[in-house]
Amino acid sequence: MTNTRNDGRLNNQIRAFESEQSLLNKADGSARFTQNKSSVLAAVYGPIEVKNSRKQKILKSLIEVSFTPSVGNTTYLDKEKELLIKNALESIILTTLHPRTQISIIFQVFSDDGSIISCAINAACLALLDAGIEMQGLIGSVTLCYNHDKSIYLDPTAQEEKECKSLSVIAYGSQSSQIIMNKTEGTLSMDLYFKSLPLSKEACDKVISYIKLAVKNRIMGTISTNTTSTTIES
Amino acid sequence: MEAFQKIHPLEFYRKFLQRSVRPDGRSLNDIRKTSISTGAITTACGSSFVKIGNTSVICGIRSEVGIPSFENTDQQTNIFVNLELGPICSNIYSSTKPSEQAMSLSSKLNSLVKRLDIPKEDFYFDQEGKVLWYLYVDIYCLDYDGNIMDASILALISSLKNVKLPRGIIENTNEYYKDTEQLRSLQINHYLFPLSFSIIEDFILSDPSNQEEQLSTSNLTITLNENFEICLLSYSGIKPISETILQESFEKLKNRIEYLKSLIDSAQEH
Amino acid sequence: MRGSFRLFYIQKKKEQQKNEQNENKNNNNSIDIQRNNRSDEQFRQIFLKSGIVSQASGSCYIEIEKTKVLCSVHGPRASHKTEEFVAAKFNCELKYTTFSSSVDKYDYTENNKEKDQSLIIREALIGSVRLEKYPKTVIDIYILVLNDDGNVMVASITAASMALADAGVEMYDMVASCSSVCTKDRILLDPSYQEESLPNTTNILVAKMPALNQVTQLVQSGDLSYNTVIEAVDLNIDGCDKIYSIMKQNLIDSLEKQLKDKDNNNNNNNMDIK
Amino acid sequence: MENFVDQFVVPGDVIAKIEDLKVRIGHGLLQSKDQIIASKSGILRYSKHHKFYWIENEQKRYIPQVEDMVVGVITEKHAESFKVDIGSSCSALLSAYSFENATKSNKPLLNVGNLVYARVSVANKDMEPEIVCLSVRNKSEGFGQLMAGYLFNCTLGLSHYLLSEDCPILATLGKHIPFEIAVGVNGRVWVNSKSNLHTIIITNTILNSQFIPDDQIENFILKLIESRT
Amino acid sequence: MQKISNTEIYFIENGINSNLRADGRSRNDYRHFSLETGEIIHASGSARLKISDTEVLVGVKAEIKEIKNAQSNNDKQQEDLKRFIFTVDCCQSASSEFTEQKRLDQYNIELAKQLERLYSHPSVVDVDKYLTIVPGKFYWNLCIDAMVLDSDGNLLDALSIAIRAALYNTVLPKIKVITSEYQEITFEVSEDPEDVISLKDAIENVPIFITLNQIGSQSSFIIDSTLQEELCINSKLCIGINQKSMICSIQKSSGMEGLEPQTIIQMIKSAKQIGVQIISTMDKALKLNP
Repeated sequence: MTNTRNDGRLNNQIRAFESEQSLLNKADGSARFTQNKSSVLAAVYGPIEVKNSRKQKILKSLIEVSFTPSVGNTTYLDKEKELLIKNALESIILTTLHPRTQISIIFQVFSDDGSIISCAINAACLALLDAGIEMQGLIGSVTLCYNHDKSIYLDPTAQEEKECKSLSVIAYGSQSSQIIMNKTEGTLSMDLYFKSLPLSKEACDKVISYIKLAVKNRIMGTISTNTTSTTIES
Repeated sequence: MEAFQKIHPLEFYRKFLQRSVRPDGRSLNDIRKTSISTGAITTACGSSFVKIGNTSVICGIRSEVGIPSFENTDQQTNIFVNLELGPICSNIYSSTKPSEQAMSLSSKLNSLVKRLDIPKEDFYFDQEGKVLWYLYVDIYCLDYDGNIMDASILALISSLKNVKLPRGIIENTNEYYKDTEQLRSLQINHYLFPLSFSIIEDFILSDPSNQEEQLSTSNLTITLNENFEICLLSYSGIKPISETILQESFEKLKNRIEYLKSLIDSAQEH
Repeated sequence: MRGSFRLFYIQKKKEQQKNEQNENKNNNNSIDIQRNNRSDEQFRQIFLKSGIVSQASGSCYIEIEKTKVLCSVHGPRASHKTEEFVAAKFNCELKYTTFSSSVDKYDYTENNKEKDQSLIIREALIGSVRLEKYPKTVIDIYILVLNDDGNVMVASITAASMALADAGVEMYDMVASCSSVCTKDRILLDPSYQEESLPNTTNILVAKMPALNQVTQLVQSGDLSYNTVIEAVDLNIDGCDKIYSIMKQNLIDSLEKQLKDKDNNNNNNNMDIK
Repeated sequence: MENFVDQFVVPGDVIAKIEDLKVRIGHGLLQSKDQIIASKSGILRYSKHHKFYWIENEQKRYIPQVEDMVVGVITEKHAESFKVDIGSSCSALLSAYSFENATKSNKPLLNVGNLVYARVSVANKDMEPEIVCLSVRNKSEGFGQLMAGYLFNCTLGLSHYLLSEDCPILATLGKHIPFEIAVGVNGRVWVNSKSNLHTIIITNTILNSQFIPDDQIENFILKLIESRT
Repeated sequence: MQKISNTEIYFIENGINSNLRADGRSRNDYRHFSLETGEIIHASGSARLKISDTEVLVGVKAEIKEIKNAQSNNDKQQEDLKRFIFTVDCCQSASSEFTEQKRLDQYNIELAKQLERLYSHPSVVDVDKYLTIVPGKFYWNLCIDAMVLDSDGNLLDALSIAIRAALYNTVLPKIKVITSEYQEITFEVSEDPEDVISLKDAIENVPIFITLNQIGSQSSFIIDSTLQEELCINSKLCIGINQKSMICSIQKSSGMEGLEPQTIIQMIKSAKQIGVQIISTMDKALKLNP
């Protein structure tokens, strides 16, 4: 592929991952997930007592997500992100194991340079592993953007997100090849959408295998984990 | 039977769904009776009323005149959509603060408005565009019986098609007059056709009712335009979804597009 | 061509402005207002429909020509707070939609008017409900004004009372109400938005339980002599009786329809906004 | 199953198929139909003595399990019971009669803020956990109030390690400094010694033991003692 | 929330039925009240009123309000016509009823709205004569802030009387309007403390509230209720009266029961008499002690 992007990446190239776990002392689990200039910190508290007793669920634990952007106050756009992330995480956490409890996941964006929801979901996955919350499997997320010339960019930057024709955030689990969460907006032909699904699946698998490696390195004692940017063959 | 429904709603539904029928008599793919009317609100510059089964929403558009700021002009929007899920439509909502659901839906609607490709010139108050119209679209849910997303998208598109803006005249650079005798409408280049599904265990239910939404493990909303292009696809839930189900859902919506188009168009004629 | 039109247009506007200023100055000139095919004491067409919100205990939609109001009642339902109640708590909340009036700028912060009107409606209704029958519960009334073309308070009180009846809450009587605008020499019943916003007028609202012959709410704002007040109140009380008969008839009709529907085992409610 | 022992696993990994396997599974392992699946990340451990599999990780939040020994702080005092914070999602119940020789007229003198060393007697996801200050033989045997001393938190993994049969740290420490210790598997460790200095040395040794190879621990302790005297 | 026992209610009701109240007054007797004006030196006008234990303090602040040209002149902005802005603040210490913040806020709004309704008619104060700076452009807005320091019933009446006195006390500086060559308008405020417009004569038409409380039998109602009496009210009618015995506002408030139309007419009648009486006494007193 010759069509290179502004930052020199190939269309199907993901920015390099970088992560750090247990960086917060008070939280039960925490992780920071960075992809070049996009960086999110996730902190997990739980299972703890439900703070708002009206929201308590009798058969499940309650998952609370709060998302703070890097600048400014939270808006209704962040609320939508919260809901998306919450739904995605709820599907991998084994909520029935601790009924009448709450699991709080708090996100703080350090810097936003596109693909921020994916970044947050990946950070949350690491933080949940760090906190030892029981899970069905791992989750990985990736953002795709579809351009006017029908090319697809993986893991777009903020600039690319702004210029593209449509944007899709997608999350897969490690257990099945089915979609856990997807939000696509913008105009996009159905053919192209279905064509891009295997690509995103492969990218999510890369993310998941990175997460596995990062946790393994931490527990087995190797200190830092970095990857170089990965190319997904479509 | 009523007691059974209250105590074991999921078991109750399962008994029905296994026979491919829903408690209200619909089959899994049936969509409730949908109706659209426009222009009911005389104080708004555009309005619509949409009813899907018991779910009903009313949408009104208020126009304000404003001077655009010249910083990052390509980012600006002239239409602001807000969805209100107040206590009037269901007892699960309170009046004190907007629910998360309403906020999330509002943000989806706001992104959908951009898909309509309304030309910038249509918002010019005068000829040059020094002063612009700003449209505030407020959608109020009057009765919440599930599938609020479809109802609000249909209300949004049909009320925007119903908008009548007066001709504006500027005098002495800062005095604005409206000539209410010369009205024009917006040029809307696309349609929006929504369809939502709820997934209860392995059954996929089109146009879910309130109770079906509450029992569901996952929810899927798709919106296409008249060229069968995806404008919005949102899937979230506890269970993952396979590609084939997605494809089937698209087919279901494709079959409905003609009908929805005629509904939206005929609502404008009255 | 366009230029000449513009000039003409501006001239027209200026004339209008001048006229309006004159009007403001000569406060004491009687204001002549034409009502479309309607005498001073004539009501506009009222359309009532109860039981249209499927998720509420009771609901009612009312149209007084262009004025459109929806009301739903939740309850009597359990209270979230564990307060000690001898009788049910009675809440009332009125809200205007942002597009309900044709005023240019909508002020999101200004909700004092809504709160004040909610209170007036609450006071008008509270006497009619047998609250002592429902201890430790809450009855919530939510009113949404969709389109304001005058007489919103009457529409709201009527809708709320009908919705309470629809919810099957025990009541002493239904509350009927009537409002009017008094200009210098005329009393206009069932005023439109235009009539309500005339300068130098007085608004009177009366709410009444006709079966008990008790006035539950009386609000007047503006300046009137004793005799005019008495006259206006009397007129409004008569107006209440008229509204009451409409409400009663509608309630009976809807009950009959419900019974019929029950026999046919299908309860399709149709909300039609024309 | 054996191939996975001492290996790193992540949630969703299938550890084994249950066919004729007879094992006990603990923390972080789940049975789903005929499979055993990991639900946490960490290292799979196996105790031959108990025929018991579990996943060891660096978790901080404690989830109560029956027979666990925990250190708790009393948060509420009622007529016949205490509420004790043991670090789990909800506080545990400690009956005033679950002490050795306690009767209606002879209740233990405990106040809010006191520390107790106790054993979990009821742990069920749908119920409030209950703890007792009695051993299985209904004797005190070390359980009860912890007076004086110092309490510090560590990860659950470390506290499990301290309690395991082959943990050299405590023995090595004991060679140089006489001290009392109560290790709760809820990540709380209570130590007491004659002087504050010793207590601090013990605490630091334990907390740092994760990062020091076993054979260097003795040197580390000696260094600490020397530098302070 | 204050409570009252059934026997107390019975005692008060019986007393009122036989035209005798707990403090020895008859139904239509007002308590003595004292009025002081000009207490707040920084305000344009102020007054303090004490009726028994009810004590209210009112300050008036004048502001210049510019009316921007409405973008469309077919509907006049309602807000632009308002010359009086009321805020009422009941001190939490004034009564045990005021301790709950949410209820207190609602009560404050209720009182302020009732006062606003009382002043809603444009003929209350001659705007053109007293409050206009540039017709159609600049007006004086009067912000009227009322504080309830202590409460022993009859709050609304007390507030309306105090506001009337505060307006009597209000002085506005004289303003010279300078129009520059670009049609821009600037003001020159006169520095001379003597060179002011007093609203003394403007309050001629300013109304006060008379609250009639119906207690016991349908036809027995009292004025100037004490806190204890207010706890056994069946219904309450607040009537605004001015010197010309015009009725400026009516509102039925707090009270579970309705009123018969006859009773209402009687109530309005007696409110008219009492109101005119109080206003004339008040005016006399104000004129004596400027």
